[in-house]
Amino acid sequence: MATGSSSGYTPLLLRIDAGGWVLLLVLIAAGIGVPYANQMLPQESPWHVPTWLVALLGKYLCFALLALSVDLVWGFCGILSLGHGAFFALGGYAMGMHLMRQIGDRGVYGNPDLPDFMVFLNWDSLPWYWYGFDQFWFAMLMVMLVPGMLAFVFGWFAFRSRVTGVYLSIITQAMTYALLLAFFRNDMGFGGNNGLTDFKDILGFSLQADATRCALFAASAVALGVGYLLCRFIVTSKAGRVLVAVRDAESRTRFLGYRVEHYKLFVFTVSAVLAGIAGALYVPQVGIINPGEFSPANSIEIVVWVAVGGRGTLYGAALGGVLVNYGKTYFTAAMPELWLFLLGGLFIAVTLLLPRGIVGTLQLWGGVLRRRFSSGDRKRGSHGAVAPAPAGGGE
Amino acid sequence: MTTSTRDKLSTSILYVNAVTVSFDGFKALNDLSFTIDPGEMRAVIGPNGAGKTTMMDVVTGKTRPTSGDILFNGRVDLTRLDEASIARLGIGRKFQRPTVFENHTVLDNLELALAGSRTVKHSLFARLSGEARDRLDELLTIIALTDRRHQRAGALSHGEKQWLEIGMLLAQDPDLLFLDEPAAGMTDAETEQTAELLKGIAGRHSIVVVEHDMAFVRSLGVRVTVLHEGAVLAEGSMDAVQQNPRVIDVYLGR
Amino acid sequence: MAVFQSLRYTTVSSVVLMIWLGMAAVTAAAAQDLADRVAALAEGGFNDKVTAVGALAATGDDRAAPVLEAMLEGLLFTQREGGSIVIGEHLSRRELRLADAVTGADLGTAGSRSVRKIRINNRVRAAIRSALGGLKLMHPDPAERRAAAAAVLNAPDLSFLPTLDTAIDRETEPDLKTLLGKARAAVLLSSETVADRLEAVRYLGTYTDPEVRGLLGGLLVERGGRQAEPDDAVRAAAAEAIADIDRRLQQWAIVGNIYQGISLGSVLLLAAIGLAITFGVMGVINMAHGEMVMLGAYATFVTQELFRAYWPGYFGWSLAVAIPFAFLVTALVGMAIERGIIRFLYGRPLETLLATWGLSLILQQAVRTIFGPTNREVGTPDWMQGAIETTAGLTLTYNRLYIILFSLIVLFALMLVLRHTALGLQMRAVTQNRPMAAGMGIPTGRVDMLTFGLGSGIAGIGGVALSQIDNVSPNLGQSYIVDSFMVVVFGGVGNLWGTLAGAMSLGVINKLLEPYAGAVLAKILVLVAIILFIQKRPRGLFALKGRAVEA
Amino acid sequence: MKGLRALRQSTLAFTAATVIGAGVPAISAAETIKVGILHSLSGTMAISETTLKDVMLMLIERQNEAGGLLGMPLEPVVVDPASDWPLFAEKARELISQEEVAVVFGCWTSVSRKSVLPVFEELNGLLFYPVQYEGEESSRNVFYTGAAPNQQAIPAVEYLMSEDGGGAERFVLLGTDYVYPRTTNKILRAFLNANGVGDEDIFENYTPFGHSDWQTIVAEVKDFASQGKRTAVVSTINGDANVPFYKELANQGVSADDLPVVAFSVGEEELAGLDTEPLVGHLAAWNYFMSVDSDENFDFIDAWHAFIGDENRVTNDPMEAHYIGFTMWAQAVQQAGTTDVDAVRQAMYRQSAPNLTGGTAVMNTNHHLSKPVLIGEIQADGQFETVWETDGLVVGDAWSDYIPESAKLTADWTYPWVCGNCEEPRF
Repeated sequence: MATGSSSGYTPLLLRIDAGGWVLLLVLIAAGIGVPYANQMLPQESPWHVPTWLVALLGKYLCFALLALSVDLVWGFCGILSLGHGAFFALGGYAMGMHLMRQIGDRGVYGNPDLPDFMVFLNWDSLPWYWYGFDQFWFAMLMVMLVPGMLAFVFGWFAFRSRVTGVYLSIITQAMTYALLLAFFRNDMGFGGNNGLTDFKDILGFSLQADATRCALFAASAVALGVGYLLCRFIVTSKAGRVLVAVRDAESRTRFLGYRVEHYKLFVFTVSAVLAGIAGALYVPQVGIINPGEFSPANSIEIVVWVAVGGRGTLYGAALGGVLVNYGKTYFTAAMPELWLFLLGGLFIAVTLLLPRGIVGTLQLWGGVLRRRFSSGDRKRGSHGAVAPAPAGGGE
Repeated sequence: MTTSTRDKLSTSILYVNAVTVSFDGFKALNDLSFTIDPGEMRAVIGPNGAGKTTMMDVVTGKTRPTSGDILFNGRVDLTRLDEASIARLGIGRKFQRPTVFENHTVLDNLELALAGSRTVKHSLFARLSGEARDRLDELLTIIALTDRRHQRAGALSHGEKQWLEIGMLLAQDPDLLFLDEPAAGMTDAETEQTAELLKGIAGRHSIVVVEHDMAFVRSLGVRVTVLHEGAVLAEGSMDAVQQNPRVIDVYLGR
Repeated sequence: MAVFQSLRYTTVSSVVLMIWLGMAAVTAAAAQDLADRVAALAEGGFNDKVTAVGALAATGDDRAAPVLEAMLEGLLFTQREGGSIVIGEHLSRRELRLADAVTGADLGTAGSRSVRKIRINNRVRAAIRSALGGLKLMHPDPAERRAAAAAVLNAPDLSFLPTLDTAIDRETEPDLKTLLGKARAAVLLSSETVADRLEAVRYLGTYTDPEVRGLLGGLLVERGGRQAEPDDAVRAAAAEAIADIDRRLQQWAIVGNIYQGISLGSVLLLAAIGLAITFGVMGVINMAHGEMVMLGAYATFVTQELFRAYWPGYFGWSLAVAIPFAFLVTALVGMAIERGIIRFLYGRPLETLLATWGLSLILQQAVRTIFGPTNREVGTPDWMQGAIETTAGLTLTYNRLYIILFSLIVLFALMLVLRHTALGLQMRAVTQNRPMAAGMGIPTGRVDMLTFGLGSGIAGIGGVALSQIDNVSPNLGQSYIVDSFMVVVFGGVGNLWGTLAGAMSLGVINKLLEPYAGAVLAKILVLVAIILFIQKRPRGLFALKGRAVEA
Repeated sequence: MKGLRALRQSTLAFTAATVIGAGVPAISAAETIKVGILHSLSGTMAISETTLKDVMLMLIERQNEAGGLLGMPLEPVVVDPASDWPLFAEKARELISQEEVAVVFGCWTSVSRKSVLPVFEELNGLLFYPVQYEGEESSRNVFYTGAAPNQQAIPAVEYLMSEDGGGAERFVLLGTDYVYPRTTNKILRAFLNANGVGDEDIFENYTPFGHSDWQTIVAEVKDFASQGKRTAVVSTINGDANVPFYKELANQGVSADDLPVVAFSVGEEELAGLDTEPLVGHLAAWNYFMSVDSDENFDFIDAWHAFIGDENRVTNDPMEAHYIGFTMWAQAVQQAGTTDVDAVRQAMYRQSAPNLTGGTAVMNTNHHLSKPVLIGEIQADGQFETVWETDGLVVGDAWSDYIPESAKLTADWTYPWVCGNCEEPRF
């Protein structure tokens, strides 16, 4: 058995821990199975997956990817970003702008160039920052570039001046709040409060078609899988261990000669790009992107998903993203007047009782059991180089 | 510049000249000057608040001096560099409280410290060479943690953490080492071992040991610098220093 | 008629005309029955009502004023059966005590659906006020006189001139005299003599308020190719006076902006000051802070409900009672939170964020369940209503003045508590070195609880003040939480002076930018400025320095 | 092996998630007609929307007491979209696909409607939208029971310009920065220009949602109003921001006879949070006021008070819109003999129902109502007093005549048009 990545190069597939394998297998199974069950099985079949469920699951997968991106920075590098919703939303807007341009002259005012809301505001030409979005490749580039650039510039300033801990959290919050206000403005040219909506098709396929939904679902599964592998690659590399070193003892890392800000900047930017991709996949599946996604409350909620799932475990974060959102779906319908009590109670309970999150706690229990049955065997626990974040960690 | 200072400049590994650090008017270092020769081990003592920690902060780039020069190897101006660059030049530092990466294994701790490229790109695709592996084995032997190489550093005892941290410094292969109270919190036996360890590595590296424990300093048997109120009060052998009336005054007079 | 040309407010002009005509016709119409005139109030459209009001006022009858006042208050009714005009007084939502409008005879109680309110609108209301104004310029109560003078200034007409002259002679209060002088000049603007008008323009030109500016501006208006002021010289004088006023207003505008900025700053300060304790001193990232502010506002609501129910006469005191009550309620809630949740999370600041976030959701929903999701009405006591109108067009509203003062009082009281009480001493000891404080026998648990209670209580007091300017709804806290954090972080964590400086500078910067950039852009700019500022000084405006920071 | 342990745990967790996920459908066996209620019960919009949920529950309860529909009881399905716009879309899909509701009553903000619109169109659902809105929309799957701009904004401005309304010559258009105020103001500007008010006499200003510091803007408005011409304010300020706005107005001494403010988003519910004494005389334009003197209204208010158990609760325009919408839908279902969406839609056209303010409202083929328009002044007791009303019914326009791009569009969902935004008939 390979003794972890510390002893030489390990192929990526061997660096995946058990939970990660489960995640990947579930994703492969769902990525193929769900579209199959929706498209091929008759409606009467007990295994038929209705379209609304496909859309819902696709949305969860996007949230899982978003949670993954937050876990990468928070769980492994100790950067608590309260502004990740901004990167998600920017990716979403880039996609939304493409879909908007795809509407062409099918809008209510029939203007081939201008989206309806611009016609409405008496704009006579497309603003420059909308150029190029009619091309799919350009939009996809922007999906990654815009959040990435924002994260890079923001991080470059913040990490260079060594803004850390709570201060960093608060200014990331200020960032997303400022963007929220900016995108609310109709004069910005992003549709104001209504945002972008009423999309027709993507790459020529109708967004209302079941097959398109299945394809988007599969794409989300693939994105989550690839995103997971990328994160796993990073955290199991030596760079990943440097990140954890930064999280646990930043100045020690510095005195060892590592440029902490470069590592932070790298991981923050990668994470922002992942969040942007999640946003881009989210938008065609829910059919709307609006400034509400920038609200600080949303970003805090993402952090909560990660905490619930288990910080510093990657697959745990993905699980948290799915679970909390599933809970939201379920409880907002099952007990619309009480669900906030449940959700709030859940957050408190998790922080008090399961400080390592669901996955972290299960690992802990598993560890206790294992030690009881095979005392003395003190080999390294998980395959990855990284132990879960300390319960009290953060700064 | 006098001949002697030029001389010192070119021969010394560290040249600290007239360094002053003030925080809101309080001078933590006041016109501090001293030099360390290549391969020298030096002990620095002084009462609380004498400026020992600030001195190390200034040299290792954590704090910028208000005025003064610090030259490394006679040519590099350290006052303009940050911690990481200074570390990369070959200056290592051990903190007063042992600081290791508690969630990493002993081996990973050493590997992270091992000399080599520190860039993000390199570390993303880094793989361990056989040479490096041998070096790690060697270091583990030096700090006597070979058996515990796969254990989480957080699970080590206080003394073991001190050693691990020293091991990490050695892994960096620095020219100049700053050790802040390396024997603090150790048993007598451990203290003795530590002294032996340091003596063993001196010569290949220049070492500055900041210590409270007089017995430990004596057991090192090296030149001693006494700091007081941010400046050098006395310098010489332990015996000479202990005879110095001003030193006695500072240590006993209050 | 020349008078007509200079009449600017068509709505009011006809009233005044009626009064004027009415007065002229007093003797002729002496026989006309008061009752008929009262009955006319209920007839026809608003035009007819305006006429009827004028006619009633013109009788000069003592009984006219109460009827007009009732009409103004919406308490004049027609009975569904019989159609007689009555004055009502609400006993409850659905029950009224009625009295005959003309004779004043008590008609007993009746259901609110048995009478029909005599509808009035703004135009009729202005007519009534103006009519009452004419009647009240020499009222013994200065407040009534002020209202009357303001009504005349609002609807100036030549017919008031003799009354005004007498009133000015008799008036003893200097500021009222000024107001009457302005009203007189305003009246003279419609004089038939060019010289009078010219003089009035020059007189008014010495004042600097928007109202005067409006009066003068009216002279320059052109309607359908006809100038409101026919004389070129008067128009030129008016234009010159306006330019002068504008210049002075411009100079004062900056003062106004700064005042508004300080006022906004004081609101931010009140919102943030509790957080400066729970977050700044204790290090708890207290996302439920906003909800503490909200609870304080609801405590105010509850207090006022009690006052409304039991001591309606002392409503003015309700806020004075609400302050300690809100403090108590929120402090208790805060202490319960600290004991129940926060104390398990010390040293894990970022996890307090998650737990308190959950808590804020629960508190919001709890309030929504108990008090309902809609806004609740928190009244403003009379002493907090209105504004000081300086002559420079600067309006200093009382509620904001009081809030500025109040925020400073709270801040300094808190500083005193921290500096000079045993709790304050223990608090600082615990936050600086917990183990040592514990070793010295300080009950750290109790101190933590009390500190969090204090921070929450202060937040609650902030809520009392915010209830005076904002919605009292379950969402109240949410709208202040981000701003509060910005203030504390910008000012420097753990430093109350920093919080003060942070709140005030953010408020003032915001308000100075607002006229140029607009409300949204100003706020965005402020946020960007905070982000950049934190890069420059990562620990805020008033950062703690030295070794303590490293710990 | 270490892998196995972690594997087991994770499988467990994931299976649990999927199993619960698949277990969502919960179909009740009894034969009922399900009515979806899609109003936010939490978040920023709960303040307005919760009441509408309660009204719907009351209307359904009353219908059930009267024997239900088609011999079946109605079953309300309440969900909470939590003022979260994408969640609105998700919940709409859930209501239609999973709960299989016959109709949905819901939404308040334009963005929530825009968010659910594609879902209703895709799944051919039926939505009754009860709030005054910006127009410029006509969906086959939505019936708009609130006011279109021509049923609220234009009559209000006409009134302000009339002698009774004070003869305003200069207008301040204040709004929250979103599509409803932007559109309304665009229409108003065109209307004012056409009626001789130049652009120099119009001041337009937008503020963010929940704006709470109105000092600067109120001062600017006062300044704008002090130029000699009779000035009025037209406010499309949204919900939450109104209370601080009116408080600032009152404190800065802006009285309604100087500078009347007419609002399109302020109803009885909003006034309930305010001391209205200093606001007497400011105006609002709606299709309904609680104070209106009619037997239907008295009955409705009594029923509402009995249902909610609180004599102090008020009624407002969107509640009436739901009342009318629900009555029409019930009649249409009865006529069609089915809850099938296509059949009900056909039966909805020309459907009429009593207004609470007297007279009847009629559903037009553009999916908008013909309703009377009332203008009321705020009274000291927190109610509005009607000071003006249209002579007859005003037909709701989906597409404003004052916006050049939309003036040429027609919405008519019957033969030969069958279109929401066409320039010529399709058939």
